[in-house]
Amino acid sequence: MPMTLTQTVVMALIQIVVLLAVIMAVVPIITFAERKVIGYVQVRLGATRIAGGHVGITGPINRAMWALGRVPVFSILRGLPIFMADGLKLLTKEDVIPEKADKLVFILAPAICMVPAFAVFAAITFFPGAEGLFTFPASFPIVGGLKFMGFLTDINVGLLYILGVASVGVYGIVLGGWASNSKYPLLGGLRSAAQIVSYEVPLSMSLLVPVLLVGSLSFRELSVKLATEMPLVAAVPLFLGFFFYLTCGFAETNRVPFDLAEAETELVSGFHTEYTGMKMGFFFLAEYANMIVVSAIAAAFFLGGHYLLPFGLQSQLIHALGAGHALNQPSILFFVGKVGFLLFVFLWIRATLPRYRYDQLMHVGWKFLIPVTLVNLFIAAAIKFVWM
Amino acid sequence: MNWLKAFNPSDIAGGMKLTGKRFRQVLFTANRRKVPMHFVAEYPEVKVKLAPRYRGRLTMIKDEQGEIKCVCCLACEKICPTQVITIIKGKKEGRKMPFPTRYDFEMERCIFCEFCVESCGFDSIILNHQFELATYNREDFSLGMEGSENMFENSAVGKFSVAE
Amino acid sequence: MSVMNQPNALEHILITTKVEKVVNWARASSVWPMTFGLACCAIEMMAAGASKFDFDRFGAGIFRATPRQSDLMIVAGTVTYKMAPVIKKLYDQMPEPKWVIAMGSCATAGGPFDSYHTIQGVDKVVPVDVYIPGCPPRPESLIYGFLKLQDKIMTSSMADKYGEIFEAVG
Amino acid sequence: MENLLISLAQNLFPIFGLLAVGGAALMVASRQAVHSVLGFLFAMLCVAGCFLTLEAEFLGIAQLLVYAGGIVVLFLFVVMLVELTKYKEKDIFQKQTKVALLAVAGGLLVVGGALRNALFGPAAKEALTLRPEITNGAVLGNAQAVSRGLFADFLLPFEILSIILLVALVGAVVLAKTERV
Repeated sequence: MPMTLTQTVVMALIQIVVLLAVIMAVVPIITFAERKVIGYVQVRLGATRIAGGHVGITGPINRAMWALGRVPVFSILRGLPIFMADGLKLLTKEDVIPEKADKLVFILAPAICMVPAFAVFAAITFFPGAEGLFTFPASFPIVGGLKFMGFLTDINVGLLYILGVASVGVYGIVLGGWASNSKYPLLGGLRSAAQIVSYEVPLSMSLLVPVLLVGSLSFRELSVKLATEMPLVAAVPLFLGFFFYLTCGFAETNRVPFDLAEAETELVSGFHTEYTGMKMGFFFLAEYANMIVVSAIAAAFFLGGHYLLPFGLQSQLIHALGAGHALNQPSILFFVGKVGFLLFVFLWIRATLPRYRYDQLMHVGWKFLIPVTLVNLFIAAAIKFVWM
Repeated sequence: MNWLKAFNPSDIAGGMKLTGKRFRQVLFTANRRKVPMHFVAEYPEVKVKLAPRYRGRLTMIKDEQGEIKCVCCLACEKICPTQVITIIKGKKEGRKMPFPTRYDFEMERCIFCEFCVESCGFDSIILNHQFELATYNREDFSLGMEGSENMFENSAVGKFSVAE
Repeated sequence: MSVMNQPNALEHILITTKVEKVVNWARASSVWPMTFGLACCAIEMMAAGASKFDFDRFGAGIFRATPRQSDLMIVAGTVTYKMAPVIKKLYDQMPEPKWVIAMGSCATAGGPFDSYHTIQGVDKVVPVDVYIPGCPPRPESLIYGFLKLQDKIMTSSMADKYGEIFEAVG
Repeated sequence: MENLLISLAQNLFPIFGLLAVGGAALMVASRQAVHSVLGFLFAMLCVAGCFLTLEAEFLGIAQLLVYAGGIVVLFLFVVMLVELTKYKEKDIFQKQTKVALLAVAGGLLVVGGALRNALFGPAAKEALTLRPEITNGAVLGNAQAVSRGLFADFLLPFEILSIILLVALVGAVVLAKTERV
């Protein structure tokens, strides 16, 4: 339909606001989930009790439940308000800027870290359907009758955009470490930058497998065609690429077991040692937003996106059952479920693996992952050449 | 290629299998006490099960008549390694043995070694099972018999008291 | 000026109590302690953080390594004269609002070390909010002390903490 | 509203261009080396924005990926590791001013001549036209157009360039090695 520029801009603004609100709501919940998942893995309970929860309104319920020794389903959510408490506390904390720090860069660094992490979401397609999620009623001012799409924009180099913008985020870490004018943050920032720059190569190369198989860089086209138009053998490079991609994704987001940028045993807290309050919270937000991005890319390209089966196997199902079958219909729930599962894997790995040494990290990055992803790329090229 | 051993996929998978099993058990078992290896102390709600010989706060014991058993032999004062016990001997009407007009116990410094109880020849003091001793002020720890009005109550804070 | 001189003026001017309650609740619900052990009490502190006693139940499981991001310093162990300046420095590096728990006899009063090398109580160096006696205290004692600290945070008001500053200014 | 937005959208290229020039000026003017790198980064991002406004998405993103994501990080590394003290910086920069001015003047002459040729020369018409059949064709996407140019039309220069880069790489490794031994 013909849209004026004003309508386009307003529509984009609405979608941006909704997307930001969703991310801002999801990220603190992930921090809470992190506490719970790690707690459960370590056979303890994690956050269950807010301040005053022992004597307040919920006190008797809590005590009775504990006395019974039972955990009703909703007890998982008992400590849920803690994520709000964390945010509020960080907001009301004193904001310390070290005296000898480079003030401009010190203040700028968390923003540089966070803006790319959120800007990346512009190119991620959550639901590829052209009919959109819902339509605004005609009486709505300016945007009446327009569709609310499942994606913000779909530029034809979407994947490159994600990689490029995400690579800017490393400046926040390096500059934050440098601006603190302290030894450990500087070391942490340098480590993190070296790590991210070296793991970007195998990350890109493992992402080139789907790009090669489909022959496009548009996020939407990639995710749809990967699920529906792949031969059976394509599952092999996709399967391998998924694991290489996930490994590199862990390194890119500075998560355990590659959290050498904030190795507490070596570098106090790494690049954000001198950061307090919400500035540190911004680094946190950026890290968790990056986790969502990595999970979303992995889910869309390797795990079949909004279709049911991963690794391009959905095309076999379509072949077997026909395109009209209920199992072959795309759904946003599949996508969200896959992203959620991958986020859980992030936390699961964190609770399982110890941190690697820095030399191990670099060895694996340069001597193992780069050659192996290259070989994987060759396999994909061969498949493309022979079968497609 | 030694560094590659750290990335052995089967090792990682084994570890994740174990942690995943624990996660599943805690998440899906309705009765938490049936989860193996689940020892979470449920302290603020459920009472702590202390060992019988647990050494908590110093307490004076009364006999059948409700009389304090201490006879001021000063054995505990002498043996106390941190010198937190100060006894002032006194007399009480209708009692042959000396009576402690003041029995100061500075709990802030006490290391709960129980030497005082072992040295006591009259079984007049014990270390009870009270461990909830935190206070906001340091002065609250060193209240003698005179300083506290409710010294016979089993108060939560570090005031001196006499056992039931 | 005239308003400031009235009794309880600070509470009326500075704080809307509801906001303060919410903020206090937030602060009490997410107290991040600092990884800071001096002696044997630290072992009990670690035990309190580990699986059995599970400090994370109270929202206090995130032990931060840097003082800049922590709210609570658990002084767990003997405070020697050599260590005291470090404690003071770390305390000064923590951002407001910050709290201190003196854990164990040594941190509370010097414990058995009544001698030339030990400070007789960490409150000679930094202001202490909750004292926990014991040598060392059980993890439950630490948890009880922490609950007392939560109560203190919940009932605290900004006027109490910053009253002196504002009175000096006004 | 509509007109304002349209005029804004039409003038995005000069806006980004001016911002890029501003970033470059910041890079030259700032005393602190890391601030210079920040200005350089800003200029690079704005140049990427310029490419995007010209509907050359692939080039814009490649600019972002290669320059902002890779090269400036290396600059930052070098600046942070070398750690020039203020006096040293002053020494180096103050002494080189005259030479630098000469070099800049020479560079300006060359660039100005090239610009004059491009703007007013015989090939100006072709150079200044965005050729839609290449950059934004109906069939070919942006990335396809670039890759066709690189790997089909200009394969030989591309390969020669890559060999030159390889030689530079090996040379750098050799230089670094000899220094250490």
